[in-house]
Formats: sequence, C-alpha cells, structure tokens
Amino acid sequence: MHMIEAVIKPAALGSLKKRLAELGILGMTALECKGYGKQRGHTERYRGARMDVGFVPKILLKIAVKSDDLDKTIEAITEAACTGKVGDGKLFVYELSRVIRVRTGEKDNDAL
Amino acid sequence: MHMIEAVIKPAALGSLKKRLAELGILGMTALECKGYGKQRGHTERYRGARMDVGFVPKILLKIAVKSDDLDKTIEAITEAACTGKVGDGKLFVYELSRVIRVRTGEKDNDAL
Amino acid sequence: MHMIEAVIKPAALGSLKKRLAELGILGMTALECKGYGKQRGHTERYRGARMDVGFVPKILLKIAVKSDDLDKTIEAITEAACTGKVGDGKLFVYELSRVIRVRTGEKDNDAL
Amino acid sequence: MRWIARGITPIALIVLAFGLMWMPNTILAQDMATGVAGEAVEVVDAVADAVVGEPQQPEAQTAPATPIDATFMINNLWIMIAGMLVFIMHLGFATLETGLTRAKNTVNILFKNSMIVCIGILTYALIGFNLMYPGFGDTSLNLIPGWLDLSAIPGFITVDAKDLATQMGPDYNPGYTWYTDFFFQAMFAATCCTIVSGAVAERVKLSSFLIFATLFVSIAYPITGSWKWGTGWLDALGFYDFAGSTIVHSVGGWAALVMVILLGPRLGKYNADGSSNAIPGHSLTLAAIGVFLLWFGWFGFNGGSVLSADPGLVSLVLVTTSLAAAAGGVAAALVSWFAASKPDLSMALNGILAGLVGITAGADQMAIWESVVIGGIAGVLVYFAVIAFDRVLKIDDPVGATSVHLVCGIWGTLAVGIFGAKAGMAQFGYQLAGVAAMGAFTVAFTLVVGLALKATLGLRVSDEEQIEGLDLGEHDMAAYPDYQQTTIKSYQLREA
Amino acid sequence: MRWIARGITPIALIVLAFGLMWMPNTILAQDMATGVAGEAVEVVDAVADAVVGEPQQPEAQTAPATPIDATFMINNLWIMIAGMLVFIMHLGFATLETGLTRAKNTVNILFKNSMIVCIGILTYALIGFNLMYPGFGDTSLNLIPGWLDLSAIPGFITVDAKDLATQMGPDYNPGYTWYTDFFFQAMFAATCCTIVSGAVAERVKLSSFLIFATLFVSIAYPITGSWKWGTGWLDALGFYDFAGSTIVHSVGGWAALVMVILLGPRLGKYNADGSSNAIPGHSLTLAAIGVFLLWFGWFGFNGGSVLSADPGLVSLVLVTTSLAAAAGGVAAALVSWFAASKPDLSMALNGILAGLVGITAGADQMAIWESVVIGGIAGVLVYFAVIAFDRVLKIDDPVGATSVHLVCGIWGTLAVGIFGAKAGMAQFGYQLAGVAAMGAFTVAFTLVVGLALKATLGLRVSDEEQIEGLDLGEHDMAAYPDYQQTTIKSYQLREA
Amino acid sequence: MRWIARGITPIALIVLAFGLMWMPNTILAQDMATGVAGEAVEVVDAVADAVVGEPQQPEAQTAPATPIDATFMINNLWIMIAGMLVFIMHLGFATLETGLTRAKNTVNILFKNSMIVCIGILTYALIGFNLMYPGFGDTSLNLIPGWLDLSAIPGFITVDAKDLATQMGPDYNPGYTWYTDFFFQAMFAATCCTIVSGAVAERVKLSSFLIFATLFVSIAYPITGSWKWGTGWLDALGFYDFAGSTIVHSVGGWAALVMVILLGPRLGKYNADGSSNAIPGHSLTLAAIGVFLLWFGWFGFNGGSVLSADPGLVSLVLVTTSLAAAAGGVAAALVSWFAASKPDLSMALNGILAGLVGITAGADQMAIWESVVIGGIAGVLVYFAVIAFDRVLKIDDPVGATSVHLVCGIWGTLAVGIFGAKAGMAQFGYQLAGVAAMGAFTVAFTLVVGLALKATLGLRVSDEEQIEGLDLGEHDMAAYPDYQQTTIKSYQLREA
Ligand SMILES: Nc1ncnc2c1ncn2[C@@H]1O[C@H](COP(=O)(O)OP(=O)(O)O)[C@@H](O)[C@H]1O
Ligand SMILES: Nc1ncnc2c1ncn2[C@@H]1O[C@H](COP(=O)(O)OP(=O)(O)O)[C@@H](O)[C@H]1O
Ligand SMILES: Nc1ncnc2c1ncn2[C@@H]1O[C@H](COP(=O)(O)OP(=O)(O)O)[C@@H](O)[C@H]1O
Repeated sequence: MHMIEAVIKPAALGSLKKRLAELGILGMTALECKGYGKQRGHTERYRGARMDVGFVPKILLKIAVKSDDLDKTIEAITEAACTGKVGDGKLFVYELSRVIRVRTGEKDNDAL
Repeated sequence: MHMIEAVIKPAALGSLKKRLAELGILGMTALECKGYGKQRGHTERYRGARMDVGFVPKILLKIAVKSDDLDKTIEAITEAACTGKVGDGKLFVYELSRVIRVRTGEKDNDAL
Repeated sequence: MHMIEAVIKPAALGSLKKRLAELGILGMTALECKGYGKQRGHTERYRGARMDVGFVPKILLKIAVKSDDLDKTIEAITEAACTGKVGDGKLFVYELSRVIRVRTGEKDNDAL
Repeated sequence: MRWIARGITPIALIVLAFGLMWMPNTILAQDMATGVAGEAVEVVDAVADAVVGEPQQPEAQTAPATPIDATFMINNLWIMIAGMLVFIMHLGFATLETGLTRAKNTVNILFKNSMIVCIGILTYALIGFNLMYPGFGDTSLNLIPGWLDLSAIPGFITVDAKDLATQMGPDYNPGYTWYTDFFFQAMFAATCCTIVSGAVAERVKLSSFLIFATLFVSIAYPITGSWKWGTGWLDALGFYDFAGSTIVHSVGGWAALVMVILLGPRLGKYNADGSSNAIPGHSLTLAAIGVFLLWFGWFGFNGGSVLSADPGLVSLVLVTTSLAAAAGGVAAALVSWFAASKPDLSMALNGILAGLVGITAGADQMAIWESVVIGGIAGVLVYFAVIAFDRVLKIDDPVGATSVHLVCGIWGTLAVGIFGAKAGMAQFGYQLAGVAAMGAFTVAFTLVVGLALKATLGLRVSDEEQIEGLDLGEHDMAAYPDYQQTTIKSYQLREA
Repeated sequence: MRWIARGITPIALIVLAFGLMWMPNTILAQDMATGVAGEAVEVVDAVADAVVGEPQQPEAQTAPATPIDATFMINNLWIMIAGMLVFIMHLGFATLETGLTRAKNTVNILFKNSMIVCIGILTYALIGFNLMYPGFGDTSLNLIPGWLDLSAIPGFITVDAKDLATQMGPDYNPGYTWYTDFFFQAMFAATCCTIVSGAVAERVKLSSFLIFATLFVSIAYPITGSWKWGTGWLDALGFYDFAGSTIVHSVGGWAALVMVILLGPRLGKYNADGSSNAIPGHSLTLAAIGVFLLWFGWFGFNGGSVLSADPGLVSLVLVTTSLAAAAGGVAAALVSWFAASKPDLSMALNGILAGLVGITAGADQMAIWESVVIGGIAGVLVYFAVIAFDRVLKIDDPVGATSVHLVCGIWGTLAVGIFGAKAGMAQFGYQLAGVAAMGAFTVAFTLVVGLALKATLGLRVSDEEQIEGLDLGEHDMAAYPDYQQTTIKSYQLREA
Repeated sequence: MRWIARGITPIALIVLAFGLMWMPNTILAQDMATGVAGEAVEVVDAVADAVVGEPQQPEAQTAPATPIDATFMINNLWIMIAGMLVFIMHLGFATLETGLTRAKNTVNILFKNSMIVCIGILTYALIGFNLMYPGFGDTSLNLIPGWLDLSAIPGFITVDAKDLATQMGPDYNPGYTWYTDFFFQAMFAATCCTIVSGAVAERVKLSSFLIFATLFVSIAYPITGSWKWGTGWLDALGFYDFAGSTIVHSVGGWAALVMVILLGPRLGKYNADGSSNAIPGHSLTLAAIGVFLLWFGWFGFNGGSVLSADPGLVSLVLVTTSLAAAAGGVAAALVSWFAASKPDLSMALNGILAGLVGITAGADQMAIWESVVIGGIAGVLVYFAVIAFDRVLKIDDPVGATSVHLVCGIWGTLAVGIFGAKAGMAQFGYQLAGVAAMGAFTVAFTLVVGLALKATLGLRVSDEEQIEGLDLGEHDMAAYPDYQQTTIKSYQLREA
C-alpha cells in the first residue's frame, strides 16, 4: 500500500475528486496548507506598507491506495490537477506498512 | 520507529488522548482535516438552494512511536476511537528513518 | 528522496525559511497544527471556570529533499528552530518512493 | 414525514394565530381602511402635501390644520426613539448570545433571535398589548379582577370602538399616541423571551422553543406585566418596578431557569465526577458588541420608561443607568481579578449587564451614589451567581442569563426597598411580594408548557445533533463556511 | 502602467467633480465665509457663549435672540435624527453584503460601501439635491418641464441667492431647515447605489463600479426622484410612493438587474448543464447584524419620510413598518420551512427586508392588518423570487438585491393601489405608471452607462482574480489574515 | 504572589477612588435619599403615576404640576440623545481597535475599552466633571485662577448645596438639566483615553494602562478641558474649539504619542536595518464597522456640542460633519490609489476619521465648501502621517491614532484660523496657543505618569507574552477558540 500526498491548487479539488471517483477511489483526507515554491506569493498592502506574502494557499490531499492502483491514481491526479501553470503542485508517494480501519479492525488492503 | 497517522472523529480526541497517556505516550501532533469516505457528508442549504457537502470534519493525529510500542498503540487507538459507526476513521502506519528532537539534538528512539 | 516533517514553533518559521533559502531549498509546504508533548499547554479561563488547554499551536513543515541534501537540511532546521526551550519541536524523516511535479510530469529528483 | 414531527406544530400554531388575527377583523377592517386609516391618512395628506413634495416652494406651506401641542410632540418623539433603542437591544442580545456560544450553533441562535422579535411584535399586536393593558371591552371577561382580565383580547389593536382621533393626541395620554404606546411596549415584550433563548441555547429543539416563546410572549408576560403596569393588584399593593427588573428581567430569568432544568445540560458540560467544564463561546468580540448595544438600548429601556421626555427625570435615569452599568462592570472585573488572579472579560461584560438589570427597577428613585452601590453589588452578585449556577447547582446556562437577569433582576427589585426615595420595610415587603408572585406564576406557566412540550415534541435535540451542531441539525446551514473551524481543544480532554 | 488602465478613469472623474464643485464657488464662497456662514455663526456665538462654557454659571444665560418655534424645533430634530438612522442603514448594507459574500471579497465590498456613502454625499451636495428638488434658478434649463429640469444645477447648495435666514427657519419649510433637508435626502440618495453594489459583488471591476455609482447617484436617481418627490409629472399624475418602494428600492433594483445581466454570473455559479450552485456567504452573523441595523435604520427611512414629527403619523408609520417586517420575516421562514423541510435563516432575513421594502410605499396609508398582509406577501414573494432569479432566470445576485428591492419594491408600490386609504383601480394605474416610467428610465440609463463601461474599461475582473478573490486583485489586502480560511468545500465539486 | 505585582496597584487605586467617592457622602447621602432624590422622585411619581400605569385610563391624566418649557424639553432631549450617540462611539472605537490588531490580543483590547468607559464615567462623576466645569465651592482651592481650580472637587456631583430644583430646569441652563450636562460630558471624557488605548495596543501592560487611563481621564483631561470649556484662560484668550479637535482629539493624540515612545514598538515591527514591517489587523470588517459607528456617534459629538437643538446650527453641523468625513474618505482613498496603485481600505477608513477629527473644531463655523476642503486635506494628511510615523519616525501605532487624532486634531484646530467665520491671523495665533498649551500640559503629564509607571510596575509585557498574545498573558482567555488561527504569514520572514 502507498500513500500519495498531493499538494494541489484549491480550485483543482473538485475535478480531482470527480476523477478519482471514476477510478473507484472513494477515500481521501484533505488538509488546508500553504505552499512555498516556484509560484511566488503575492504582495499585500496594509496602511501604506507593502509586504511580501511568500506562502500560497494549497490543499494537501492524502490518498492511500493499494499498490496496484498506484500508477493509475498518480496519472489521474496529475491529469486532473494540471493547468500547466507554475504552482500546480507536487505528488509525494511513500510506502505504508499498515492500514487499519478503526470501525471494523480490518487491516491493510482490506481497509482501503 | 513508526509514525501512526490516525484519521478520527473530532469527538474521539479526548478519550484517545487519555488512553495514550495511560500507555505512557505523551507526544502527538494534531491537525484539522476533512475526510471523504464511506461516511457521506451532509446536505446544506443556502438561500433556497441545496448543496452536497462531501467532506466531513476530522482530526488527523500523528503519533511517532518506538517500533516496540507500535502494536499496543494501534490497539489503544482503535479501541478508543471506535464507536462502530461509519466514519470512525483509519490508521495509516509508515516507517520513520529518523527522528530528531530539535532542542537537544537527540536522535531516533531517544527523541521519542 | 526523503521527506522531513518538522514540528516547530510558529515564531521560528521566518528564520527557518531564510536559512533553507540559503541552502538552495526553495520548496516546502506548511500546515497549522497543534502539538502535545513536554511543553505543557496553558490554562484558560472562561466565565469563572478554568480549563487546561493541552495542545499548543505549532507549524508542521514538510520539506522533500534529495537524499544527498538530507543531512545538511536537518542540521539547518535544527539550528534555526532551536531556542533551547521545551517545545522547540521534532523532526520526523521518512523515505519517499516517488515524487512527481504535476505541471511537467517530471519525476523524483528532477521534481525537487 | 420527518419535518412533520419537527415542524408542523409551530407552523400550525403560527398559522392559526395569523388566522385568528385577521378573521375577526376583516370586516371591521374594511371600515378601518376607509375609516380609521382613512382619517389618519387625511391628516397625513394635509401634512405631507404641505411638507414632503415641496421643500423648495415655501409658498406652499400650510401648517397642519390643528396645531399639536409641542410638549405632547416632544414626549411622543422621545418614546418613539426609546422604542427604537429597545429594538436595537434585540441585536445586542443576538450578538451577545451568538458570541457566547459555539460557532456550530450560530445559525440556530440567530434564527431564534430574529424570529422572537418578529413573533413577539405580531403576537403582541394580536393579543399581548391588550392583555397587558386591559381596561376596555367586555367586562364579563374580567375573570379575576386585577388578576386575570381577558377583557381586552377580543379587540385587536385598531379595531375596537375607540375613536382613533382620541388615540392619536394628548387625549389618549399626555405622553404619546396609542401607536407609540404599542410600539414601545411591543419592543419590550420580545425582550423577556430573548432571555430564555440564550439560556437554552445549543441543545433546545427549535420547534419546541418557538412554540414556548410564542406562548410566553403572548400570554405569560402580559399577564404578569398587567399586575403592575396594567394597574393590576401588585400596582395597587405598592409594588414598584420602574422599568422591569422583575416584570421583564426576573420573569425572563425564571422562565430560563425552568427551561434549563427541564432541558438538562449540554453534552460534555459535566463530567462523571460532577465537575464542570467550561465551554467557551466562539467570539468574545461579538459578546462585547452585544453588551455595548444592550447598554445603548437600555437608555431607551429605562429612559423611555419615564413615559415622557421630562428633562429632569429622563436625565436622572440616564445617569443612574450609566453609573450602575459602569459600577457593575468594574466590580465584576475586580472580583474576577482577585478571585482568579487575572481579569475575566466575559465576567466584566456580565457585570455591566448585571448593573443595568439591577438599576432598572429603581432607576428613577436613586441618587447617584445609590446607583453606584446597586450596580456594584450587582456586579459582585453576578460573578458568584455564575459560579454557583455552573458548579454548585449544575445549571448549564451558556450565556449566564439566569445570573444576570434572574439574580440581578431580583436584587434590583428588592433594592428599591433598601435604597432610594421609597426605601423602607413596607416597600421591601411589597417588592418581595412582587418578585414572588411573578416568579411563581412564571415558574408554573413555564413548567406546564415545558413539560407538555417535553412529553410531545421533545425539548432536546439528539446527542448526535448536539455534537454536529444545531446549525446542521435544525437548519442544514453553516454560519461560517469560509473559516477553518478548530475542534482540537482542551475541554475535549474532559468530555471523555 | 497597469493602474492607469484600472484606476485613472474614476480618479479623473472624481477630481473633475471636485474641481467643478469648488471652482465656480470660490469667489462666492468668500462672501459666504463672512456672509452666510458669518450670519450663522453670529447666532451660534450668541447661543454657544450663553450655553457652552458656563454650565455652572446660570447668571450668564441669555436666551437666543429670536425664540424659535418649538414645533419647528421638534420637527427639525426628528428629521435630523431620522437622517442619522438612514445613515446607519449604510452600515447595515455593508455588513449584510459582506456577510453574504465570500471572505476573499470582503475588503472590496467594504471599500465599495464606504466609498458609495462618501461619493453619494459629496455628489448630492454638488448636483443631486438641486437636480431632485428643482424649482429655482435658470428657467431656461427647465428642458422638458416636469421631466428634465436642470435649472437648479448651476447653484451649489449654499451659494445661490437665497437668503440663509429664510432657509434656517420655518419660512423655508414647516418641518426643517434647508441643511436638515439636505442631510436627510443625501443619506437616502446613496442607498439606491448600495443596492446595486450587493448584486454585482464578487466579480465587478472596482473602477467601473465606482464610475457607474457616481453617475447613478448624481444623475439618474435625482431625475427619477424628482418626478415624484420633486413635484414632477408623476406627482401631478397621482402616483404615490411614501418613502421610496419605487423611488429608492425598485429603482436600485432595476439598476442592479441590468448590471448583473451585463456582468454575467460568478465563476462556478452555473454548471454546464445549467444547474445552479449555492455559493454561501462567509458570515451569517454579519448578515443578521446587517438586517437588524437595516430595520433600525428603516425607522428613520419611513418615519422620517413623514417629514415632521407629527405624533400620530410617525407612530403609525413605525408600527406599520415593524409589523410588515415581522410578517415578512415569519412568512419567509415558514415558506422555507415548508418548502425545504428546514427553516432557512438567510431566507428569514431576506423576508424581513422584503417586508420593510414592501411597506415603504404605503407605510402611512395602511391599517395594522394591511401592513401585516403586505409584509407577509412580500416575505413569500422574496422566497420564490430568489429561487426564480437564481435557478430559472439564471441571474446571479449574491445578496438577493433584485428579489428584495426590485420585486418587493414593485409589490409595495402596487400595494398602495390595493390596500389602504388610496386603494382603487385608478390609483393602481398611477402606481403601475410610476413603476414602469422609473423602471424604463433606470434600465435605459444603466444600459447606456453599463455598455459604455463594458466597451471601455470593462466591467468584470479576470477569472484568475475572481478565483484569487477581489481583495487581492483590486486591493492587495486580506480582510482576515489571522484566520485559516478553508477552501475544502462542497460546491467545488461542481465547479469542475 | 504574581498577581500582586501585576494586579494590586490598579485595584488599590480603584478601591481607593470608590472609597473616597462614598465616604464623605454617605451622611449627606442620607439627606439626599430623602431630600434631593426624594424631591426628584416626587416629580417622578406625579408624572409616572399619571402616565405609566394607566395608558388605557385617559381620565387619570394629570399634567405635571409645573408645565416645563417646550423649548427646554427639546434642547434637553437632543443633548441626551447626543450623549447616547457619543456613547456608541465607544463601541466604534472598540471594534475599530479590535479589527486593526491581531486576533491574539482581542480580549485585552475589548477589556481595556470596556473598562475605560466604566472607569471614565465613574471618575468623571467623582472628580472630573467638577474639575472641568469649576465655579462653585471653596475659592481657596482656586489655586491658579483660570489655570488650576480645584474648588469643585470636594463636592461630588449631587451632594453640594445647590438646590436640585434649579439644576433640573431652565434655571440651570437654557439647554439642559444638570444630569444631562453630566451625561453628555461624561461620555465625551472617556473618549480621549480610548485614543491612547489603540496606540499602545498589543504590548502594554494592562494594570499600568488602567492606572494611566484613570489618572488621565480624571485629572489631565478635565484640567486642559477647563481652560476652554470651563471658561478658563484659553477661552478668555479667544481660542476656539467647537467640539474638541484639540480638547479631545489632539490631547488624546499627544498622550498616545508619549506613551508609544515610552513603550517602544511591538516585537517584529522594525527590522535590524530599520525597515518597517506591516502587522495587519485581524478583521477589516470590524474596522469598517467601527468607522461607521464612529461617524454615526460623531453626529452626537459635534451636533450635541451646539448644546441646544437650534435647528439651523445643529443641521449645519451635521452637514459640515458629513461632508468633511466624506471628503476625507475619498481623499485618502484616492491618495492611496495613486501612491500605491491600488486603493487601500484601511487608509480610506482612516481618511473618514481624519475628516471627522478635522472638522470638529470648526463644525459650526464652516460653509459647505470649507468643510469639504478641511476634510479633504485631513484625508491627505492622515495618509502621509501614517507613513511618516511608521517609517520615518519609527513610531509604532497599530491603529494610527496619532495620525488621525493628533495630526488631524491639530489641523482642524488651526483650520478655524484659516477658514470660516473666525478666519484671521489673530485667531490663528489663538488656535496655535491652544494647541501648544494643551499639548505641552498633556505631554508633561503623560511623561510624568508614564515614567513613574515604567519605573515601578513596568509598561510593557514580556516578549514571550507578546508572542503568545496578551489574551493569554493578561487574561488567560482566547477570543476566538472555535476558529483555526493561521500563523503562517509573510512578515514572519522578516521577524528573524
Ligand atoms: N521540496 C518540497 N517539499 C515540500 N513541498 C514542496 C516542495 N516543493 C514544492 N512543494 C509544494 O508544491 C507546491 C507547488 O510548487 P511550485 O514550485 O510552486 O510549483 P510547480 O511545481 O508547479 O512549479 C508548493 O506550493 C509547495 O507546497
Ligand atoms: N484511501 C484513503 N486515503 C486517505 N484517507 C482515507 C482513505 N479512506 C478513508 N480515509 C479517511 O478516513 C475517514 C473515515 O473513512 P470512512 O470510509 O468514512 O469510514 P469508515 O472507515 O469508518 O467506514 C475518511 O473521512 C477519510 O478522512
Ligand atoms: N511522539 C510524537 N509524535 C508526534 N509528534 C510529537 C511526538 N512527540 C512530540 N511531538 C510534537 O513535537 C512538539 C514538541 O515536543 P515537546 O515535547 O513539547 O518539546 P521538546 O521536544 O522540545 O521537549 C509537540 O508539541 C508535538 O507536536
């Protein structure tokens, strides 16, 4: 099993969720986050002063998938989240050693 | 060392924390998150229109444990967070390659 | 490639970001979180009642680095975030199996 | 089917009320449209034509046919403005109660507070006003003279035999017109319900609460009110309550107390060992805005209760009101500073309200120093009352309505027997009698209605709904969809 | 260079206006400073010296030279206070519109609303007041008598030949001084613009909107207004609009409707299949605060429109206004409860406003029961209007301004022909004529200005700016930098 | 032990003040309760019995024994209402200051603002009112005639020998009763302290601030105020300050300036290289609400300073006040639009306040165009003043109180010598003298008290407390426990 952590633009969440649903992936966890990268933040003003806001609002999406589903899921996310503009985001994938469903105690692939 | 990421219902946090304290696990990091899964979101209304809110507020709890403590911690979390209802959440476990305590520079098991 | 997850004090973010920029590390993702550990929370009052607030506001910083950069990044973070007081935070490091840049589809080290 | 169980009763009730309101009046109303209102309108036209359209044409000025007495105009103007100030108290209550409760129940609280004002004004026109100020109509309905007089009910506000002309000028009352009278009193009426609204917040079922509120504001409040302000038996006895420490505040407080007991505490409020958890509200800023608006509105509440623009009396009342509020705020802040080592804003705000409630019964009777003492004592009282209700009596009142309105309302009423021009043992006795009588009636009424509702519709939402929040449960809405709420808090620790 | 495209036009316009305002007047103004104002000041000094400095020295009291008629003082005082109440409506609109839109557009909305008040008052002094209440000045500018009379424009408010003394006392008008007249009317004027502001929120270009608002408040509103309140042709015809259901509200509503159509819906509002997404506002608390403040201000809006402190009329108007608001709120709440199984706070709040708008045209003409019926119908109307505009007509109006102000404004205007002392077929015809004439003019004006702006500066911000929020796009500011915003919401699902 | 260091001093002081207030008066008070208040109450009873209880019993009407002059009633009514409007300015200040500071200091700011009002009213009754308007009492306390007259201090407001009857009618003053006078002036008094409160926000120690505020409002403000409004030497000289551009605003501004310098900037405000970081407030919505409420209250602040309901003067003042505010808002918005390429809401809001402060000294002296010019210049001034204080002088004033109240207060005071009926070199000189004299006294007073506090209790909270927020440090409370705060912001980058 793998966990995909996708940092995406907030506006991409809708289409991404729809796309994943089509793949049959119905579980995910989303967090508000702020990213710092090639996409520069903007300048804000306040009472005559300027300030550089480095961090840009993003969504961090965590999707645990069976290893078999990994490639197609990655592909789906990449497609759905891509606008071709700086700041589209990144995917980080790591291996999970265990998954447990709290309600039933099911384990690993059964819990996904 | 392993990191346990538990997606739980907000109302379960209190009892879970208490339970972990009994086990002697006194460090954890909690994040607000929104989950999407078998537990369906609710319908909201606004000025006469309906809308389906897919995401449900959850807490994402990160608990790093020594590998020896892993099983009993998982068990404790599962028990404390389980209400038997859809949406109780999931545990994701992965291996940590390093842990460092910033203040002292202690490493790995010493830092936990 | 490794992911460093650093739980730090909010006030340390500025200097840490500056320090990482000096190292040439320009990507990171930050999340609001609340930590529980040796640093005890505070007591709040409300309408004559006291309550113990166990969780302390922290920032969870995620920084994916090439494995070659891991050591120096850890060192930099540890230095920049250290005030010597309880609650300075912890670093958790785990291996990434893949990294993908959404915009370009670049993979792994190229994506960092 | 689900909404029937939840929604049909209040709807039926309100529809019925509307029906009752219009049906007997439609025929009469026809006359009125061409008669009563028609007359009014002729005057309007005379004035308006002369005044409105032609500001640039001085030659068109014709003074109103009958010049109205200037003193009457001033008195009337002040009472109208006072009514507006009392209206703004409803915004004060709405923001205070919203601020002192959790974000997940905000829509519900705002809905309740908005509806109370609307229902209060409508039912007061339908029945409350006449029930509270009887004296006309069918004397056979004067069931227990001085105690229960229903004689005014059959006549809706504008459709009795009274000649409108006499109602609109000094012949009705040296202070104001009939409409002004209704306007000012209607704004008062809804206040007592709002007090209950805060105390039952965060777990009461919306439909049940609205039924209770409708009955309370249209029946119970006018009946107790008429005992004093309707020149009833307590008035005859010598009971004094200038602007309603008891008639409005302690009555509202009693109802709140009974409802809170029937409802039980919020989930997570009390632990197995009996200890109490604080459940902080979501915005002390809103709470502070509410208190300032309430203070502002209280200038009309107390100042308008002079029922004329008498310069000496109204200004005295404004000064005693302000000093009592100030003393209450400082006293509560200092007590909390001493008792808990740090000053508690929520207590200081409660202290200001306590001072205001405390001075209300005798605002026109007190010298400056007495208003300071009364307000200061109220501020101390409210601090210990909050703690006693919360921790000793295990009364879960999220906004402290019982402490502020019940405890300090009683204190203020009794203070008229201790301080000021009326002070004396006899007066103290009358005050006690008034507090007790109105309290007893209100407790009985609330118990009956509350138990009936509990047995039928139920008073309390389900535990799931409480956890999720009443905004979703009762309204399917979220008050603040753009803000990330935080659920990681301290008292969850103890909720276990 | 970018700000030139965005910013220079409104600036140029406003600078020009300021220039126009001062230039012709500077010479005259010198006289005024020592003449007009000088005279005023002598009176001031007489009173002030006697009154201000020496509150402890009763012997120094000298009554003002000429005793002013008490009735005049009272009337004037009430109209001044009514003007203040109308002012606070602007805060009501600001909080209502802010609350019903997303957090990322808050700075923009607050900026627009603040500027509308400022620009409205300034341009009304410069041109609007005289355009609306003509009758003096160069008769050669009376282009189409009764329809378009520019004769008053050349004279700025204080610099015409009129003797100030006559403007300050009962000789000008039995109700108020010239300054009071201006103050009250200026506060009204900005209101109609604010209605547009809410409807176009979240995607309109700031500079274009400000140009439109300036032209609308200084030209279009006074012209239509003068047809009735300036004793123009509609007044002569028999059209009746007591406090502006049409002159203020439906006129503002028409402008809002045209602008919304020119602008198009917000991004993500309508799906490819034509279905509509709800885009909830960020704070129903702010929305509720706004509605309470609007109700409060409406006491001045309607009550002040009596243009005197006539006790009977003003108090009647306060009562009809309150009952219509209450009925509208209850009706909309009940309809939403029935139709959607749970009561909708946003609809209940809209219902209160609907009742207020509905009663405005005939607040002085209705009996109590009629005001309840008019308000109740308005509350029902607004519910279905919101849904019809949103889902059938695909008009994206974030705050429901068209439903509240246009639909209920028309309803209220027509209701004068159905209910109350003026009811009758002929009156209904006049009302229809008034609604149609003012609507036609406003639609035409808005279309011309709107299309001109669309062709030049553009009306709509870029899609990127909409997604990012207008606060960053138009102002480089964030309204709530300390709160974590949440972007994980439902309707993003459908935005795809 | 810790709270002793922090909390005991202010408590001791306030307790002492309360003691002083009651002790000398308790004996006299007994007389009062049966005498002074008793008399008042007899009148009350006469009126109230006639009016309150029996709205339905017209036969019971008995007019008040002595018919009160209608003009007196109107004047008095207006001053009372003006006092209420000034009261609501305190809510305006509270929301403005809260909005312009960070969420973690909200409880502290609300606490300070609530307490200032309470303490201000209490101490003004205790000492301030009599100190400011001397003329009675022990002439031996008239230390430096016209400069320092303590003669009125021994007599608390209601307990001197003056016959209450004369204080309650036109014999006291043609405009209002003694109570009205106190009410209006007391509401003013607290205002100047609130100005300081905003400037020192986010790092001042609560106990020290409260001590300073108590001394400032009860001693310093009345002394400088008496020089003009107490018919002191500046009044004799010819200095003119209609409603307090200097007496309230620049005096408050000087105190703010001195305190800010003594305190030093907030942590993270200035970088090692001397550059300045913006520290945005947490809610521009609250700030905008505050500005609208302040404008609303200013109608009472300026309009009430006419000290009568004189139709011409009061309406003139309302118009000049509104136009100056509007011009200030537009001017500041345009300047920020030009200077920074995008319009700055926080500056536009400051501009409105600047216009209001600017017109205050001469609101009754200016023609329309002059009020526009004065307000417009104030709007430009405030923009550059904010930048100059922030970046050149390194004065860290979170809400811009020094720019708005000090700079524009001085400008407005001097403007009386440049524009309007009093314009002239001599008058300009008097104005300069007034500004300088009051400024010098206030600076000296604030320096002495401020340095004394700095040396003893300390003025500034610890750096840890600043980072954590004063809400936790001073109050152990959180203002918004349900919202997730965000700490990931830009300016942290530079805090390093
Ligand atoms: N090394 C990294 N570690 C963690 N998060 C990163 C890293 N690099 C980028 N990110 C996240 O990815 C987001 C997008 O990266 P950015 O460089 O702005 O765009 P792009 O990759 O499309 O060029 C950033 O806002 C940040 O949240
Ligand atoms: N594949 C997944 N990846 C990430 N998070 C998931 C995944 N599946 C479920 N979750 C998280 O777990 C929560 C509970 O899952 P859900 O299916 O609703 O309940 P249950 O597992 O009890 O049946 C979800 O709200 C979501 O946050
Ligand atoms: N076992 C753990 N798992 C996850 N997070 C932890 C763990 N232990 C500590 N933390 C995080 O690290 C933060 C700092 O730890 P703390 O013990 O307070 O300070 P220090 O390590 O400096 O003594 C905590 O607030 C918590 O967020």
